Amino acid sequence: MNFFIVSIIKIVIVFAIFMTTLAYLQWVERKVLAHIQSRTGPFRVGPNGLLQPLADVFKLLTKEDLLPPYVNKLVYLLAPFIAVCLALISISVIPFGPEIDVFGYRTYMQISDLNVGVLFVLAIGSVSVYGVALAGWSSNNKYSLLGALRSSAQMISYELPLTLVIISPLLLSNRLSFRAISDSQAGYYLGFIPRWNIVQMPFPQIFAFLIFMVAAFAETNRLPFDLAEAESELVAGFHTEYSSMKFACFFMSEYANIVTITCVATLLFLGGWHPLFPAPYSSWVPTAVFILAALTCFYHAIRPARKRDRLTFPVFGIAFLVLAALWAVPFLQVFLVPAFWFAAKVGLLIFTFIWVRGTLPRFRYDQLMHFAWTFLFPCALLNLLLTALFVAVF
Amino acid sequence: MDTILFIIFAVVAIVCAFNLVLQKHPISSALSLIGVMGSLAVLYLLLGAEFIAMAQMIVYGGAVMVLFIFVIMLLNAGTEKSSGKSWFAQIAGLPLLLAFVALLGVLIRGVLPPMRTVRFGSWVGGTAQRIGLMLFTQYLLPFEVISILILIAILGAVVLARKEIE
Amino acid sequence: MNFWLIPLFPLIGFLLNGLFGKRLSKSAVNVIGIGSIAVSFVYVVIVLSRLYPLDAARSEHYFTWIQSGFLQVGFDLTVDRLTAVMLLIVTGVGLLIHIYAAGYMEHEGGYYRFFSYFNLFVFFMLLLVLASNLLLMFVGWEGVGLCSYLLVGFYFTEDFAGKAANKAFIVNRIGDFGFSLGIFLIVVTFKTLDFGKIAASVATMPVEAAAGTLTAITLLLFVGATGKSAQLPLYVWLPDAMAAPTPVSALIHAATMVTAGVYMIARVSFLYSHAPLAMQVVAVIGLATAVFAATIGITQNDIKRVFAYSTVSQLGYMFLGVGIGAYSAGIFHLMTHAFFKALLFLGAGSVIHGLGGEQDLRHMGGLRKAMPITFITLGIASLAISGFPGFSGFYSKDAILSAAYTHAPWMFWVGAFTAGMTAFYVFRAYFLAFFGTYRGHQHAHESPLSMTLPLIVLAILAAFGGFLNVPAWLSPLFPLAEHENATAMVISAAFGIGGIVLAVVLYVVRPSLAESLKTRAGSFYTLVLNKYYVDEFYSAAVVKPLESLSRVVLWKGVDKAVIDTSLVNGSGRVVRGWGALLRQLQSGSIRNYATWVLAGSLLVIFVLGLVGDAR
Amino acid sequence: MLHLPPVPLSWYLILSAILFTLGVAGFLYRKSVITVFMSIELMLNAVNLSFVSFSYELRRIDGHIYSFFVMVVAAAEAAVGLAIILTVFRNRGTLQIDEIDSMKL
Repeated sequence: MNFFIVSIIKIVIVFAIFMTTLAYLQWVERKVLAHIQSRTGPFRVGPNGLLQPLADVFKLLTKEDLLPPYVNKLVYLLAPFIAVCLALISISVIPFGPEIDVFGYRTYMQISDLNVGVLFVLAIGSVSVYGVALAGWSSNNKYSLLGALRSSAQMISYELPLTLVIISPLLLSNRLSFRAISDSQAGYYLGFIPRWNIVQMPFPQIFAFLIFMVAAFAETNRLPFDLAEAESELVAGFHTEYSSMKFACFFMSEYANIVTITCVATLLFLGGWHPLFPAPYSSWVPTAVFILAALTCFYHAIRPARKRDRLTFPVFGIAFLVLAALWAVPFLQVFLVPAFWFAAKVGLLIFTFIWVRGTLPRFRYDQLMHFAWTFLFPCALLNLLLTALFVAVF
Repeated sequence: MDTILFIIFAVVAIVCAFNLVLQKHPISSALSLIGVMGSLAVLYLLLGAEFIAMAQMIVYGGAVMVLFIFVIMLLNAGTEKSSGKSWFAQIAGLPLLLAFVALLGVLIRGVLPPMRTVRFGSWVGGTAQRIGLMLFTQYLLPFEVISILILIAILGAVVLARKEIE
Repeated sequence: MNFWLIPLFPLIGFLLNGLFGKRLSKSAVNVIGIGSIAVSFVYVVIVLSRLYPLDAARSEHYFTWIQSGFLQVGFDLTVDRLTAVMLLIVTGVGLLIHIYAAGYMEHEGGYYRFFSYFNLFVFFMLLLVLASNLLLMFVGWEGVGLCSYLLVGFYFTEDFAGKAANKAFIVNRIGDFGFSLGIFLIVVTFKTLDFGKIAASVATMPVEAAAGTLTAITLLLFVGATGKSAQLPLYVWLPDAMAAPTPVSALIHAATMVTAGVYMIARVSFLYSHAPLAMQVVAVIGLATAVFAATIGITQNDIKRVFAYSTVSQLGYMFLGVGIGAYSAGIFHLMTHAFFKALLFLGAGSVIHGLGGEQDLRHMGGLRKAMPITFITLGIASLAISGFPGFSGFYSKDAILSAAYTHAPWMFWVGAFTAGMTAFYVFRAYFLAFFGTYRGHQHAHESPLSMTLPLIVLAILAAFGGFLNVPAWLSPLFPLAEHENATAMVISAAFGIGGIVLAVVLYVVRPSLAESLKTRAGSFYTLVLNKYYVDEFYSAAVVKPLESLSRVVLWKGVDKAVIDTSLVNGSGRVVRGWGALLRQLQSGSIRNYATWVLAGSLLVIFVLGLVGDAR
Repeated sequence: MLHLPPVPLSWYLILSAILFTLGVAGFLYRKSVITVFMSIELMLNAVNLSFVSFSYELRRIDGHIYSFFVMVVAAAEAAVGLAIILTVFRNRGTLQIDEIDSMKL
């Protein structure tokens, strides 16, 4: 029975963190985009707009839930449900840290360690087309249908290079479980170069990583590959007819997919939760980072730009100090440090997602498909062949 | 636990399969079929076939059925219309089907020797590793042949679906 | 020693020219066509010099071709002294004629086609010669027949060429029918087709008991030989085969292929030696052919036809030789004949080439100044065929006639008389062409070097080839009978010289005398001029009845009434009736089909699962 | 938690038989070409289930290999089959299986 209780506790923790992350991801994206465009972004609700996600949730919940009369009702209602479920389910096989000891009970920092975790994520990813496709079809709207067709074709097309490129790191670590893959990347060359798959001998997967990231943009329907919701052509694509909570489901599933795919990228290529440099020093990096953040806050509190800063920044500074203290506690370090490194890598990749959105224009549809089939796919194949060759020879 | 899971997913599979037959719209049928496939994947997991379960999701769920839905969307296939043709199938079909399922039931219960009971985890044979080994040693020739078959199918599909260039 | 390389080179030449010749330049085709034969010739010389004394036959087994019950036929090649002579003739004379052909065919269409066929012919001829069992020999035998057909019909746009090709092929079928029957009889009798094994079992056979079978076998094989070697009664195709380009006539229809029959009889001499009756038949047919063809040759006006009948006549001589047991003399004559007859044809070809295609002797004359080399070499060839003392033909012909004198004096006298006729008609043609005044309208010129060079080489061979003592070389195979006969030698030489003198008198000194003789002979002359109406007789006796039989009985009776009406249409009606019934099932409704499939599988599962042994 | 007796393998086979029969039923009673095609996929799935079941019974992996091959063939078949359906629809303008009953138009 312990197994069930522990599993439920883990599910609750992961779900809570995951959902919060998703909510704040939107805030982060808006902020980052704003700063890229020399704006301030959300500012009104809460200090620096920190309560904006909450406000958004209220707005979406209280909006009128429209059910257009001409839609296929069952499928129309089912589609956002499918989308969000499939988007959330993959996180269950993602490990966030090593095996830990909580009150004498040994468990993994992961909801479920599946033997075939990679295949599971791929399976869920390939099924998640349905959410978009069915939404577009059931809306009975030509823009929706076109958007759905585009996005499903795009997702199917990019799934191929994605899958092919995933095989290469699998060849290096010989396992299908994310935990085992991550563990195979532990250790350092010459004592300081991490043995991540991205630089793993005999064949560094740097190209695989780049191809993976490009395909990931397409898989998650993000700019520059967000043809399915190209406002100028298709209104809002497959979710034109959706409003309020159903719309929020699609919104959430998009961010969940981003998080999942960056987690997968981190685990497959960037060594999972293994730190950038060896243990005694890397364990203190989070503390140092948080202290630095706290010092920055105090600095701004001393020289406030606005009146209210004199109040808010010291609060943030103290919060950061508390975090730094938490990460300095030895018995908490065991699971907090890996989690920090994992979160740091994932955060970096997510930032890349937003950064790309802020800088690159949108592709044309035929260019997109052409790119997938005539460039990305052969590259992935070539990378796979070379990796196989190197693994076989050395 | 095994029993509960089996019953749940067997019922889901059968209901979805019935739905597939009874629904009038292709999309509903396709969704039902996806339901059948998903529950079958769970049953495969119960039988220790984890690789096949995942392959089921990826190949059937992710590729084949998406293709179906795609085609349904592309052709904008509407609900079926009943036609007066094929009266033989209409009349003789049901008794034949009943006889068929009854015969299979009798065969399975009566003729086959008693079989194991299913316990999740009592045999985990279908790991990716073992299947890969088998595929590339004992079943190498069929594997290569089937690769060529896939290639031919791709070419055939391209040739068939290509729009005629005037 | 890798004998298989010998025929391989011409085969490669054939394949290269046949497959890519259209895209190759003429010189490339030449290099391939002539080069392959040259390499083959050089290789033959190397092989033979390595094996030099060659006292015993050397066989090589490559693979088993046919394995069927007791019968085992291997792809085996054998080289012995007889083969050696034939190999040198085929590749040597073949090489010269290939070189000649490069000049002769220069302005013809289908250049590559000609050379690829020519190479293919050499390949099959070498296979025929090298084969160490009858079936492989038969392959070569049929192959050379095929090439002969292709080359006779080389100018396939011309009606007469196509007809001549068909005639050659069909007449040869009759002979080959006999030949294959002979092979079957050998299989039944000896359970093998290998020459060595047949010879061994013949030696141990009781002579009296086997005489009938052996006579039947040898006569059937001889039927094949009469077809291929143009003997009575199947000689009719050879004169028509002159429709082929002249090099073809020289190589195939004079020097090599038509002598295959003689070679075959010499090869299976161990069978003939035990069948005296068959040998008598061979000798008589050979002699009769020699006389018969010689008389026709006197009256012909087409230069190639004269030489064609001369070929038939000389082949008759060879059969006379092998028929009376003088195998080595027959082969000797085969060799010298290859030299001088090839030379005669090539010379004729040179004349025709020089006159732009003119073949009629009546439109020639006085060419000796325009074509000196052709004039001299053709003169040597004529002397050689006439048996003029010192030239090659004298020795070989004398060997046959001496043996004939010992065998039966009347054969000698007939043969000697024929030798006189031969000398007469050959020189008639020679004088008509080169002496007197020119009666045609063409501007005569000498041929290019590529044509005259083979003429010169062949002239040397024709003049001195008689000094190669072939009978002595072949003595391990065919024991040398001591029948050198001075009297016979003198008499035959006298006949030959007499013929030449007569020709000089009639065509050089007093040409008017020939015309008056022609009119005086009257109806007999007409008879001979029309080749004794043999073709017409065959047409009336064989072709027409066969045609009407086919038309009335086979076509209208069997084909239309029995096969068409009752069998074909009847079965069609039955099928249509059933089809009308069963068509009801074939409604095109897939769901109905599926129901049937379901019913069928239900039945199968029921039978196998509950009733059968599947449990 | 309630403790039910474990399931014998024959239940899986019976489930497979039922699914197969339903697939056949879909083939016989559905009128759209696409649905008929889906019924075929259902039959293939049912057969796969029995392959995997037998594999479990015999403790051999061969059944998994077979079902893997079945999947691959099914994928190939879906690609070609749907392309054919597209072509049929382009040429005849209908997806009703009863109206596609002649070889020639």
